[in-house]
Amino acid sequence: MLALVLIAPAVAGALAILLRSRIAGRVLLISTSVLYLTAAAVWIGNNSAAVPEAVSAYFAVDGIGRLFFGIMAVVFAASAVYSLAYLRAHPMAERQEALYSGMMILFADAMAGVLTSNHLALLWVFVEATTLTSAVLIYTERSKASLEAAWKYIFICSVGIALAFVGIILITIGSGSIGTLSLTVLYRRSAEMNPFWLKLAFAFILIGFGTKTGLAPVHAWLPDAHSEAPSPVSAILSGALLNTAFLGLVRVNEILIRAHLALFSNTLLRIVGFLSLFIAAVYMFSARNYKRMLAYSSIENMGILCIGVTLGPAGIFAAMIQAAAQSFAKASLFLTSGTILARYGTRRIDGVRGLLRADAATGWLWLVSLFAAMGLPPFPTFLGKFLIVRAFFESGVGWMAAPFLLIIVLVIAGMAKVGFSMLFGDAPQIVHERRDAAAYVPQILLVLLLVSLGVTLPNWALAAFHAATGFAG
Amino acid sequence: MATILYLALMAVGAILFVGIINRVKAVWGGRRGVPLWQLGYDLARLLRKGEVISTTTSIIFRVAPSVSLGAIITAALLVPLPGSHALLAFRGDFVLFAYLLAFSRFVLVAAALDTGSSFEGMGASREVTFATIIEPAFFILMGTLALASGKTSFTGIFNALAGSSTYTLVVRLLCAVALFIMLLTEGSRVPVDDPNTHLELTMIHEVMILDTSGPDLAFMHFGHALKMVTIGALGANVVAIGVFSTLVEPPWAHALLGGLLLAVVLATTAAAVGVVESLFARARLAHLPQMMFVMTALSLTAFGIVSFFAHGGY
Amino acid sequence: MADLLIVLLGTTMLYLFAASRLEGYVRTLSIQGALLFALVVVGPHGSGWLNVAFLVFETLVVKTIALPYLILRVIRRNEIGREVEPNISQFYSILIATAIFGFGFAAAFWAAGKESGIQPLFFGVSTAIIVSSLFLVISRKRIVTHILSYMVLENGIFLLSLSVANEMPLLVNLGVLLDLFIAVFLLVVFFNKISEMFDGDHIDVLTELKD
Amino acid sequence: MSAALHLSMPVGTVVLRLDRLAAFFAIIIAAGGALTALYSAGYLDAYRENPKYSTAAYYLFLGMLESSMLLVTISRNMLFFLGSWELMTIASTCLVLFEHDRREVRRAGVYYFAAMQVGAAFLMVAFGWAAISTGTLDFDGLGSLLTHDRAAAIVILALLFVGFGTKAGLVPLHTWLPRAHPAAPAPVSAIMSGVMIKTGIYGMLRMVTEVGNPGLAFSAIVVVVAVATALLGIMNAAGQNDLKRVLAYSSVENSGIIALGIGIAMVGQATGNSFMMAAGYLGALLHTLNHFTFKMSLFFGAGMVYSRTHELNMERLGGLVHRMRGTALFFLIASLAICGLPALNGFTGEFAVYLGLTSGTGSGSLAVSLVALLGLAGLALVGAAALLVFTRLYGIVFQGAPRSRAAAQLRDISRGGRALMTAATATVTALVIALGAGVQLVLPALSGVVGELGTKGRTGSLSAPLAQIGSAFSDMNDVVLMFAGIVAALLGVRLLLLRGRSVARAKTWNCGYQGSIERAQYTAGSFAAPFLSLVEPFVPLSRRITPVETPFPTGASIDDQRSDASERLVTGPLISSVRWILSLFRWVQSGRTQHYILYGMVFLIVLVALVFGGL
Repeated sequence: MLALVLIAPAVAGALAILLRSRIAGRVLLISTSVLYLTAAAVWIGNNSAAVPEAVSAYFAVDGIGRLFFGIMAVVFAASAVYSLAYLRAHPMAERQEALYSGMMILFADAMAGVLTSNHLALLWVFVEATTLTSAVLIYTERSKASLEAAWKYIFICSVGIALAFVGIILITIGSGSIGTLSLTVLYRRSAEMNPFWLKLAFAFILIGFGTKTGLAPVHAWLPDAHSEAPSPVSAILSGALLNTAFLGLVRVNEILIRAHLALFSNTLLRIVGFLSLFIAAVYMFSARNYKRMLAYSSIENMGILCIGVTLGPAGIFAAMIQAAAQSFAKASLFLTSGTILARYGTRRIDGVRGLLRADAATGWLWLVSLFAAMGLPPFPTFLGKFLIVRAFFESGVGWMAAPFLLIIVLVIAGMAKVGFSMLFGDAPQIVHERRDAAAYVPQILLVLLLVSLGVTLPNWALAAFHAATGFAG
Repeated sequence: MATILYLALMAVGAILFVGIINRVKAVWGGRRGVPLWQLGYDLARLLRKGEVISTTTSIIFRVAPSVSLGAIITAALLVPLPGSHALLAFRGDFVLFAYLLAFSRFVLVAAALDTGSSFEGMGASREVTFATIIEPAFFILMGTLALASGKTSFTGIFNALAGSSTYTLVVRLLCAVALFIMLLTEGSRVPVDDPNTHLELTMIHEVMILDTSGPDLAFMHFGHALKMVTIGALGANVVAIGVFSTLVEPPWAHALLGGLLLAVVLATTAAAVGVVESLFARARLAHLPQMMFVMTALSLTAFGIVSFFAHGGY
Repeated sequence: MADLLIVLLGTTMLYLFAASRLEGYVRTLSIQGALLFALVVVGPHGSGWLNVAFLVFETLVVKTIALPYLILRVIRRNEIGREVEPNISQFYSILIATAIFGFGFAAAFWAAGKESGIQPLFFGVSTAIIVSSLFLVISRKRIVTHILSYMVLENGIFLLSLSVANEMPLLVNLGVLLDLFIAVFLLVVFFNKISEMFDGDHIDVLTELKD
Repeated sequence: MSAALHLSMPVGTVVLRLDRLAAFFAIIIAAGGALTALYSAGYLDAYRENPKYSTAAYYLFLGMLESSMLLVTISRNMLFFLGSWELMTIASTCLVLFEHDRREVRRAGVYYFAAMQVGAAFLMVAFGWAAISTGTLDFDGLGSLLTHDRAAAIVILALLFVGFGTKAGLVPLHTWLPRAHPAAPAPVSAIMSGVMIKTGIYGMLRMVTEVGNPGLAFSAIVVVVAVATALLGIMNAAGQNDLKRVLAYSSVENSGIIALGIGIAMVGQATGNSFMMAAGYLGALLHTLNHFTFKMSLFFGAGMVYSRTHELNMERLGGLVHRMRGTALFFLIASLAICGLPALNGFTGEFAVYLGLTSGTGSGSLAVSLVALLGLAGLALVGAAALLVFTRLYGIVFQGAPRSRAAAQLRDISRGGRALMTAATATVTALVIALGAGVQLVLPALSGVVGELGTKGRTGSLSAPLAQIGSAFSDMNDVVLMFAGIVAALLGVRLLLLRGRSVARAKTWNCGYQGSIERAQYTAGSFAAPFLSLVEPFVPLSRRITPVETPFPTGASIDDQRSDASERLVTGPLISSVRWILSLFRWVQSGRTQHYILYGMVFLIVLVALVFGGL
């Protein structure tokens, strides 16, 4: 199964690029997403098998891998379907489109690699691969702005990832006699490692993977990339890529926790977490571009996750729920923003008015997804928020709940200000009037998924979250 | 027995009260002045007349005087004859008393605003404004007495305080003065208002009833007078505390004594009002609030004294 | 012997800050590649000739020849000026770079005193190279110099990885190399695009996206 | 009267229980919902054709609001409660935004939403904390809080009171009301003011009964805040010229009165004065019920006025009593009631509160009597000021002569719509009268609720004090009936006297002035001026004058605005300072790659330094 998941898409991606045919590209894209969905279903389905499925020393799917793979699969499928609408709305040369489809597939494959690799350096390799593939996607629209975004993205992230590699080398130094970077081994024997090198390594890795995760102060590439990329790509960036990079962070953090360095790693993670929240709050009010606004909300969410994982098992559990819910909500928002962009032809917030009248379905999707992203019921984000607040008190740092919620309230207020101003008011004359089912169905399904998760957290989901919480056994 | 006597006294007293005030003023001014019963004659004349009603007004204007008078009468019924039980006494009846007066104020103001005349609007505005100063003071007063007596109804308070310790003498004095200020304000007498300069120049009460005529005007006038004597009767009760420590036998004598005391107190109060009106001119509007805050101050002082003693002087 | 090579590497860094011409940068880059190759040759080999062969290939072919040639072609093709155009003058750059080196060594020896199992020279020089390459990015205006700085950074990391006694598995090494190569390749491609689309190749042209 | 329902939820079992307290509020919510739906059916007639507005969405969110409020009252699981609470916010926000094409409506909607989120944040912290220190999400756990960790329990309770106070509109977190109410459609204002803010009251009652009494100091603070709320609310109400803003501020005032009832009940509980406790709770409940009736009636009336004149500025209304007889009558009755005048239901609640206060002054320690005296004087002042506010409101809007064309010539609305609105208003106004005259009938049920509060509050039975209060109420009722009788008699006398006499009609006597009086009438501003000048510091005046300069002056004008002191001194500066702090960091996203790398480099150095520093 795992081999199939990793190899087939690679082939498919290469094919799509080489064949240079619209149809082939789209078919391969959709079939890949189907493959991923089935894989995710199978893995999450028999989550009871606590022992991770391993094909070699290098690859394994543990609980958290399964969960994040599931998230990635869903987001990717939604974006793949939406891509059909996007490609119809933005006709481009055949080989360009083939490149788009192929890169999408390879991008997803790279993420799958990150999520399933059981070897730290290998994980690094795949993270860098995600950067390279997605950089091409960001430049899809061939505009000056997209070029600038792509450049900043690839340059900043490459530098960051390079620093992460330094961190990995330092871990090798610190691991001494262990002599391997296989994660399962590191988890098991983390006690033997040299704490000094481990801490130094974590500092580097935090910056490296933190750059990809979009954590302040190394978040700077994120708004540019998210706003200039094609909306389906933005959706994947925000809904899947950030989590994927975050997973790397979590894995290394797990090593430190097991090496009794939790105090150190938690302090660092909380610092960057609150910094990210703060930066999000700063720009939530001053953003003039709604895709950038969503990007800042992603930064905020990553901050929440960082803080969550420092709060013990309860916090990690909450963070897992938060990760899944926020990813779906953010994906739905970014896809919807694509429709808005197609309708109004502008990314400026003050250029969009009366969305509810111009395109009711999009308007309602926008509103509902906003509520989901704000962490209101009946969406699981609300559950996650509350559980994190509770975890603050459980791990004895209740006072932190005050700044945490203060900033979150600010962010919510900012989102509401922007979101409402776009929804209401008098609609101008809209140029594009073509309606396309593929531009609505994915978000609707995402919202339905969110509601079903939020109202009655089904057992399989609960099991998945629990498995993810205790992924290292 | 007591109640009937009380009602009779109030009805007559209302008319004589104004009469005495005017007589005192006249004598002070070296005139003979109108007969004591003048208000009675006026009311009788008014009740025989028809009415002229403004076209701007609505039904409210016509109903208001009766409602206002009714409220004041009901309020008067809650005040006991000194030394006896009121017709109806219950926990917190003074709250109802205050709110009945407020009711009459509401309808008076509504009637005034009904005419759309700027003069009456002005009067109404001042009426409600001054009430915001007087009412809290009154409640502080009653709270003080409640604290001193441990009771929360007029009758209960006045009877419980009867013959209690000496410090109540000071308290009673303060309360009496406070009530006197309340009377001047509620009755819109000098220095708050000048009832003599009828029509436009009066600022509060008289200007509010510019458009009222006939029986309605009679109701208004009588209600106004009755309000004054009611407050006077409260004063009488406050003064009477301690006089009636023991029940005088037979009961009718007891009631008679109370009535006598009420009459005396009312007469002296009226005389006092007359003296004040002859000595002072109407104060400037801007200065009125200070004067009324004096009542608040007195009540608070009383409260201070009482709580000092009531809580064992710490 | 190895120590001498490492010190040489360090001096190349200083030269990098002193140099005022792009060709100088490229030359320094390939020199560093050569030095790394030499290090691989003289340095301690763990198990597996295959690994050594791979490292030789990486340093000699990729780092010394292929990548510098690629950059050189880009510079020629876009016939951009030869000046480096620092926004911090060479003089101060060198001062700061020296400071960075000083701190790198200090840290390395401090760590060596505290923790066993590292060669301070390896560690100090490589960290110094890494940090100073970041500083190079900050202190130079032209986009092409950013690419160069990135490759210098990679060199520094490579040096550090050599200091690790037990090597990475071949698979991983392959992946790393592949990533590095594609990254540079993409950077170059985007750089070409930029010099087509924008006027001038200063990083200042890429400041449209902000809040 | 208590039914429980166990649901299985991601958060464990959720118990839904309908005890007396819950039932009391559930009845208000249900009745309010029904009335609002009825009224809306008429009110929305005017909007139905307009494609801008979606009445379907309106009813969807109205239903959502209703159901969420009901869930709030019955849920006993913290998370579930919070969820319902937030749903309530979502629904009401969307309702406020109904007329979304108006800019001020959008602003108000966002402000309201943000304010509610602030309140919810307080609740979330409190519940999160409580859940940990009691080990359960169920309200039943709260009982152990005080014994388990007193300090924490008090802080948690304070947080809860702040959170619920935001919804109830307690100072200084009341600022959303005067924004949201004018923006929302009349029926929405009605249900928000009449019903929704009561959920905040419910929260306080529920928490103080579940957690238990936090002691005298806490209770005294509650009283002080309540008095401040009532006073500030009524003073601002006197300062406003927008009909619905006046009503909004009067809602703040009434929330203050209800909170005062709760506060003195807590004081009584803390000092073992069971009479004070019973009277306080009874007053709070009664006033909750009564305010629901007359405030809905008032907002319904305001909606009528708006739909007929499209004008909410009092200075441009007037004389409606002749053109809108029904509305005028209902509005008058509701105004009398909201002033707490006897014979109408407004008095009953305040009477109970007064009973508690007087028993407080008359007994207990000095502190208690001081607190009680504060409440006594404050409540009296509030009552007098309320009389000013509502004589002003009624006199300017309905009486006198019309001050503008809009008030002179009413727009006609669909007959059916008017009928529906009138029906709703009449029903709720009838309740005002019924609850006033027949307070005896509802008293037993309410005493039951109070008794439950007493037993839950672990203070034993309150039946004895409740009996005393009951007797006081029955006597009071007799006097009120006597009052009605006397008035009737006097009216009869008047009619008899006037029979066959001439009742002439003439212009209002304006001291000889014969011109038309429309523009010469006393204005709302001048009516309130003397009072407002007394309380100037609490409702500071900001005046804009364009003076007369040229010999031929054009457009000289004066514009007075009264602002809310608490907003000027507390909430306003708070908000602006936060925005200022945030704005200090706008430079981060400079767009320059080199800066971004610099951030990373500095951060790296810092972290490495930390490691070497031995963190």
